[in-house]
Amino acid sequence: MRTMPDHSTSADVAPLLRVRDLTVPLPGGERPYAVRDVSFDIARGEILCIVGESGSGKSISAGAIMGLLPHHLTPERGEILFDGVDLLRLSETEMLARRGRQIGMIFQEPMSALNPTMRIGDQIAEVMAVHGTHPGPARRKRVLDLLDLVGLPDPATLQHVYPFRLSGGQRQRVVIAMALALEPALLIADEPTTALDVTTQAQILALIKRIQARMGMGVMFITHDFGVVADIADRIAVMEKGVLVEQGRATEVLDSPRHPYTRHLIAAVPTGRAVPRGVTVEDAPLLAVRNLIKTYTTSGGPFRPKRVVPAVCDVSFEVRRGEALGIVGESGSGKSTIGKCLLKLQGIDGGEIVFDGQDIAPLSQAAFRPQRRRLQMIFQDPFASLNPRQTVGRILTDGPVAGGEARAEAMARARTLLDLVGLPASALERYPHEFSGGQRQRVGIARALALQPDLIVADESVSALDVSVQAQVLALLKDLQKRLGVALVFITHDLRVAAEVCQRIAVMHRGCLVEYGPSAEVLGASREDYTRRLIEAMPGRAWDARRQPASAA
Amino acid sequence: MSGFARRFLRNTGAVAGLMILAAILVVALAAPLLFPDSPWMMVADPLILPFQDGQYPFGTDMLGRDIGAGLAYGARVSLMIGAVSTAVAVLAGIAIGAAAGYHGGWVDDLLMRVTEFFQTIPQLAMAVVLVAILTPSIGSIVAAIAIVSWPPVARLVRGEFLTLREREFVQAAVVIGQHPGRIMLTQILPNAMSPIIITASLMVATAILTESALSFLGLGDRNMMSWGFMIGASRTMLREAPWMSLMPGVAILLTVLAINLIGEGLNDALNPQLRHRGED
Amino acid sequence: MTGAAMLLVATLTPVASQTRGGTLNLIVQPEPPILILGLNQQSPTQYVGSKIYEGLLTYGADLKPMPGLAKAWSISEDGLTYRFTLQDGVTWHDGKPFTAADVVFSADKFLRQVHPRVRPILNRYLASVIASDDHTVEFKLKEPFAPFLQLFGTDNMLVVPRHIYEGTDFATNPTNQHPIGTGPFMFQSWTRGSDIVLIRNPNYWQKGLPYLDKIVFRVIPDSASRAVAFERGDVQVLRGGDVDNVDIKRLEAIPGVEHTTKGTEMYSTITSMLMNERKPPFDNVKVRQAVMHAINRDFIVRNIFFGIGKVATGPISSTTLFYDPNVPTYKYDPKQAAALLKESGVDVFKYPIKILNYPYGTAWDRLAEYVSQSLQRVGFNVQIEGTDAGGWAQRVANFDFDTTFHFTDQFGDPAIGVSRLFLSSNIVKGSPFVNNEGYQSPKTDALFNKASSSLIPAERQKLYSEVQNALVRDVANGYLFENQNVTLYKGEVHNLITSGVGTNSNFATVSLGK
Amino acid sequence: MSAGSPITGAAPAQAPKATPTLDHTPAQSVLPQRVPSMALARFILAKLVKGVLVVLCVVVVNFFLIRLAPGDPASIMAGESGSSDPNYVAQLRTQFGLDRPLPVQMATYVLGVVRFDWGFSYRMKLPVLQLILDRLPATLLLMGSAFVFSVLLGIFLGVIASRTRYTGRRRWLDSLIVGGALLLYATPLFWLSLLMIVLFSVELGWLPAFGMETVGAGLTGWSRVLDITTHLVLPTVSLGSFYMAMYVRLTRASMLEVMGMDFVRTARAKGVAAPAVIRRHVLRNALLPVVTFSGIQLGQLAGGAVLTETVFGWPGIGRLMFDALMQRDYQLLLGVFLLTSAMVVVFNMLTDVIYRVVDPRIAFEGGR
Repeated sequence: MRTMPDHSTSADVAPLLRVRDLTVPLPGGERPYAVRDVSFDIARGEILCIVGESGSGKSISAGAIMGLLPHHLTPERGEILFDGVDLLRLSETEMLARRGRQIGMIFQEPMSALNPTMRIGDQIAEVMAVHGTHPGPARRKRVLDLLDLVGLPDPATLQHVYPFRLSGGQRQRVVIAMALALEPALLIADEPTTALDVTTQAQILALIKRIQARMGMGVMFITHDFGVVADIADRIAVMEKGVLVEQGRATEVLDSPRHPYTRHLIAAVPTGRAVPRGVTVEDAPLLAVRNLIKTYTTSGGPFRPKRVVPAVCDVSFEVRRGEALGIVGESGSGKSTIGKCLLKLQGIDGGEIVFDGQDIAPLSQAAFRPQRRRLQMIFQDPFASLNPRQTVGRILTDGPVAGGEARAEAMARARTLLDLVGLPASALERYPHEFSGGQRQRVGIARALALQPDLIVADESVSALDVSVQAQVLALLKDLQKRLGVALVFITHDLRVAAEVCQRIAVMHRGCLVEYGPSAEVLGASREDYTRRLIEAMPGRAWDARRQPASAA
Repeated sequence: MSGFARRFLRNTGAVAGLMILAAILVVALAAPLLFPDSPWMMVADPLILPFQDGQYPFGTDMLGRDIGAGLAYGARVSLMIGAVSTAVAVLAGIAIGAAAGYHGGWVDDLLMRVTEFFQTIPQLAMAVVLVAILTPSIGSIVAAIAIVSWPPVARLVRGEFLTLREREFVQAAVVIGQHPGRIMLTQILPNAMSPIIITASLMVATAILTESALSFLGLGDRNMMSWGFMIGASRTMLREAPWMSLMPGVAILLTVLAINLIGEGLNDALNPQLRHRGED
Repeated sequence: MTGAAMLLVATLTPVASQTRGGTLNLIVQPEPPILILGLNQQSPTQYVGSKIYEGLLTYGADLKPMPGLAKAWSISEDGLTYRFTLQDGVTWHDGKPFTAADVVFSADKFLRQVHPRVRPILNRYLASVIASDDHTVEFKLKEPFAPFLQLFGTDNMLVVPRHIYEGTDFATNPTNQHPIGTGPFMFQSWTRGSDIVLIRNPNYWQKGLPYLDKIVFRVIPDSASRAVAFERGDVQVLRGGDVDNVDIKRLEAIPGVEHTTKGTEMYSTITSMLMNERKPPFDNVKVRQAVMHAINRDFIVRNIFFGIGKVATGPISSTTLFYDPNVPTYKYDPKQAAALLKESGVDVFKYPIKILNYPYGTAWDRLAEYVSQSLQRVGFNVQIEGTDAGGWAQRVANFDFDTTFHFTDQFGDPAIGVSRLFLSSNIVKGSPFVNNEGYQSPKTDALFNKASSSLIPAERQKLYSEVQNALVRDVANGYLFENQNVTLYKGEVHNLITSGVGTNSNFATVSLGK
Repeated sequence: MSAGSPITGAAPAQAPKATPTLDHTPAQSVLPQRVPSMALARFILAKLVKGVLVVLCVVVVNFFLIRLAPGDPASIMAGESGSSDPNYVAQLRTQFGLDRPLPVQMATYVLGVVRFDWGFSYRMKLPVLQLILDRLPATLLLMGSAFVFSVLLGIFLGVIASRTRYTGRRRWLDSLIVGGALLLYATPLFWLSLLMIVLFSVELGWLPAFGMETVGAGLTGWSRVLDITTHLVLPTVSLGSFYMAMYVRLTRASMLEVMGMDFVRTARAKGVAAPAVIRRHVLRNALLPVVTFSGIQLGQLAGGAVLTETVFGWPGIGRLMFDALMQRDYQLLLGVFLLTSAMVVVFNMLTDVIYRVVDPRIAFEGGR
């Protein structure tokens, strides 16, 4: 935990930004106001973290400050004093002079934040051109300095590159370079690291803190990840459904939250400490994967050589009946590929997948279809994993009916399944778009259970959910796994979640199995340095250490 | 689906289009009531001006045939040709596009080569050749229009199936053991319907224009009074009786306009996010 | 003309003093495939080619032969030997001299192989053709053929340059793209799809002619555009068929525009309705007579062809030789038509008939629609069958139709233009202008053959009157109307129509005055 | 008449979508690569080979297709010549080589095509290639001007419509343009041409009504160019208006879609003013799908020209194709089809190449 400079907001130094009673009506939304009576200050050189679940109005406050709110959202009352000037009363041209010059902004989606058909150097130079600073050769030099400042390799050649050649992390560095080009007094960062890997996220957070300290900027940092908040925040503001429920110094809010909503949020954050649980040792494993190999080949034309990219190289592991195995790794590590291969959604290029004593790899789709009943999957995106044109009842009964069961009989059992996952029986006749993310994920689980499988593969099943909803779904999974004795392969990039659910963990890196063993061993005293680096990159580890362990499972 | 209806009715253009099309459909269906004898019958003196003679408000053509009857019966033919040829083209397009999009591999390559072949010859030229081969008749015109207009649908459906095939709810259907055929029919196709419906609405409009072009070139069906035929027939009288070609032209314009407006309405109603993003 | 050698030396003396020079702008439609007369007999080819090529004779309004390349001719007593004396000082456009050898080659070799109309006549009647010297040619016939003298215009027996065509494959001879004739105008250029330009022949054998410097034939596919071109003065002459009849009424009324229906006597086109007599219901003569009563031919001429035409009485047109008006008449009377149908004992509704649409313009579509309506009104079960030009020719040539229409030229003499449609010997597949309807009557066959070989006009008139009566009573074809071709021209064009072939004359004496 | 395929604003050729949130693809090498000319050449060669195959396939299929039409050149020519006997027709058939077995005829034809001997027109007694090359400039001129007219005006109006909607100012302009485009899109092409002739040429007499140039006027140099342009105005406007309407709708939909993308928001956050955002960021990305669509449309224009050439008496290959079909002039008809399909293949290839050059995201190795 970085040492906290004592920034008590003394009366005489006027704050950089003073937001008073900001209120923005939400026409036709599920609640009258997107944001109501929000007030907070940001001092120079201070990082204020605004934390809250999706839909809590954090981004809308940022949009109001920048004057980038869509047409149908216009602030009703309140004021935003920046250096003593109320931004809400300014004309568009006056705002133009400030955007990018005195207030910089970075966004969540690095992959689509840059103009795909414009070179990196030109996009950065544009900020200076628009505000008429650094004329002539100075501008080109400034671009190179900025690229170097944000830690990008070989700026001279990089400036001529198009965005699609860079990774997510690199693009986010370019966006930061653009935002800081004219050294603005205030930087607004709207979930800048949510879309990044753990290791890249750690580097970006460190970069923002380093630059902020050097330039003495005020930073308004918006996120829903309490780990990130613990690492970076000087002060914290918590928002719930458009209302700012609590505000204060970081340590106070984190360690002794006053508002019940804040307490509820913090409790939902998994501690990442593996809880050792008895491992039922059985003779033959339910699933044994031996020397699995999978490669992707890009299609070569008649004149172009084929390009072969190894996704999974020589991976072996076992899963016993009723056991939960976590497969952890960053994006591109091949963990999802393994999930798809297990369920034969993709063919494999080598090795065996022995399920209940039989190698299912060589089976044809038609031959394997009767077996499918015993292997099921829960998907990542609650919005994409349910067919929008089908009722929940139809979704839950398609599987059994495909297996030959009568629709009426399957429908009856579907009701009990809904009860099992905590959903009302009335859900059967309703369509997916009438449910929240968490509820949809429960339907996904019910669908998987409909065929009484022996093994369930959960591919990033909670990463798209808000923290509190995540906690409930994880609890449900753990409970069902224990009660039904179903084996679980839990694929995730979040070590804390893996520790919460799994008895054993396999760590993947660039397609290879780096470490494989009981979760307490792997997380607590790992032998491999990659795993250790992965653990250290987890944001808010210091805060975890201070917290008492989460309620025992 | 009330949300769909609400969004569709909010689009004033679409509602206007719906009303115009409804009116034209009513006239087409009620043609035998409004004009008992066939439009080909020579009922009065030739070249009566419109709105002059009470009994023949739309006037008569050079053979003394009632233009009003021609417009009413013409509506039947034009709408029927538009609807049937589009239906055939859409079904063919879906079948080919779905197979290519879902199975991929050599099936996709083969079907796409066939589609590409059909698109290398300009549509109208191909239609003219086909009608000349099959000798001009309603059947040959519908077949010709269908044959030239299915490729764009096939490409569209292929694109939709390629993207939808990767979606998680389709993989879920595979995992729960559904057969590919059922997956295509019950899972993917319903979600690909909105762009198909929009394209189909525009294809009906294009089919009507193509039929009128074929009639204009003298390849229309001789026994079917269609609007294209009326424009072709009145072409020589353009100077003496311009209204004879004006009215069927306006009739085609209104019908095609109505169908386009409905297409626009469907587009907004079926994928609301497109319209929403345009707002802010 | 009995045996007396008829020496007629009359060169056309120029009438008033004509202004020399200027360009005449005409329309040719559809664009001719080729300009070599003989190889192609379509009207556009004829229109252009008749300025380039010449025949031994030309024909007056009364269809009497007048001097052409031959300045004098005589027919032997027995009607078997025809001797022509040629004009002297005539040269081809490429400068080579014109001699009797050219005439012999044209008749004996060229036309006998390529000209579909002249060929059967030469094969049947011509024994030999020889050049007794450079300026005289003798034709010897196997048997007398009265109308033989009618064949020497440019649309039948023209003269082609021997030195270009002898020994070559006529169809692919390279000079086909650059016609060489003896006529008053020479070929200059042809931009496909746009225009054909002819220029004055400086050493034309008739001194002082032609008056015009240049003739431009413009290609405009759309009839409405052609009317616009004439109206704006871009074009000075419109021929029959260039514009739709409805425009003719309007264009005639424009000040400074002249119009005439003269100049079509040689062709005297007649429109008839073919009824396939090989199968019911048209194999029954009463049914055919009923059809004649069911159709109001005055309405057709007045409303579909806008008064440009005359109701036909029989197979021979009133402007052709040996026409006889007193033949049975078929007044428009639907009730009588129904009565005749009852009399015929044929339930016509049981035999659905298809009218094969004649695809040569909107007037013919209207005609098909009118006939279909009229027949339905008396009980026929009628449909119209659409087709394009290619399909129509194929179907009619193979007798694969119920009923259709066509118009045919008569070339001045029934033996040339009319008998071919009714002789049972001419029921031959392959062309739409033969005895396609399948009319067979030994009596009329005999009458036609006797009439074509007799030399005495009075005797031929009696025979042809008998033929006309028989054909009208039997309704061998539905004789609808005689096409009138109105020629419209701007006032400043003089001497445009001076002969029986009208605008197909060589325009030697045409001039542009004020 | 509509030769244009009815692609609406929705789903033009798949514009590359942003990659999914979790960046699964392994990080590409950072070092920038200039577009290697070798890859460009290889790409064009592959497309060329495929194109030639498609065109040959078109020729072979059409060779058999048009023979299905009733009647053949010999019977039609004989028919039109007034009167003929069967052996005259037979003589014509042997002369045209129609009596040889079909496969032999096809083999000789295809071999001829490869040697640029596209056969002989039965009616015109001229080599097909010469006939087509005589009429090709007229069609290219008409197609070219109609294409330029429709694309430029279409994109211009499409951009204005989407701008007014985006900035919210003068919103009526947006509905006016969209309404106008719908109206043009629904008008029968030939009917519009006829009305224009009556209005502009006959009543007002401003413009010539037919043909490509005033014949016999013997104009040269600039006066000839001017003369051709006055003739070109009406046909271009009538043929181009339909496609312009299509481009207006496509451009507008594409612009609106790009305006909603994240990098536009980033640009605004940098303080770039709305007009500059549209000019520098939105326009380039929005026009990519329009480029692809216009390439495909260019090929279709040749077909659509049949009607315009008929009404305006324009001496192009559209009218030539129609006459050849009516007269069953097989060799000539096949020649025109060969040419139009070759044009379509070439235009598609050009569009692909332009797309790659304009859009850096599609490297040549990746291929699409």
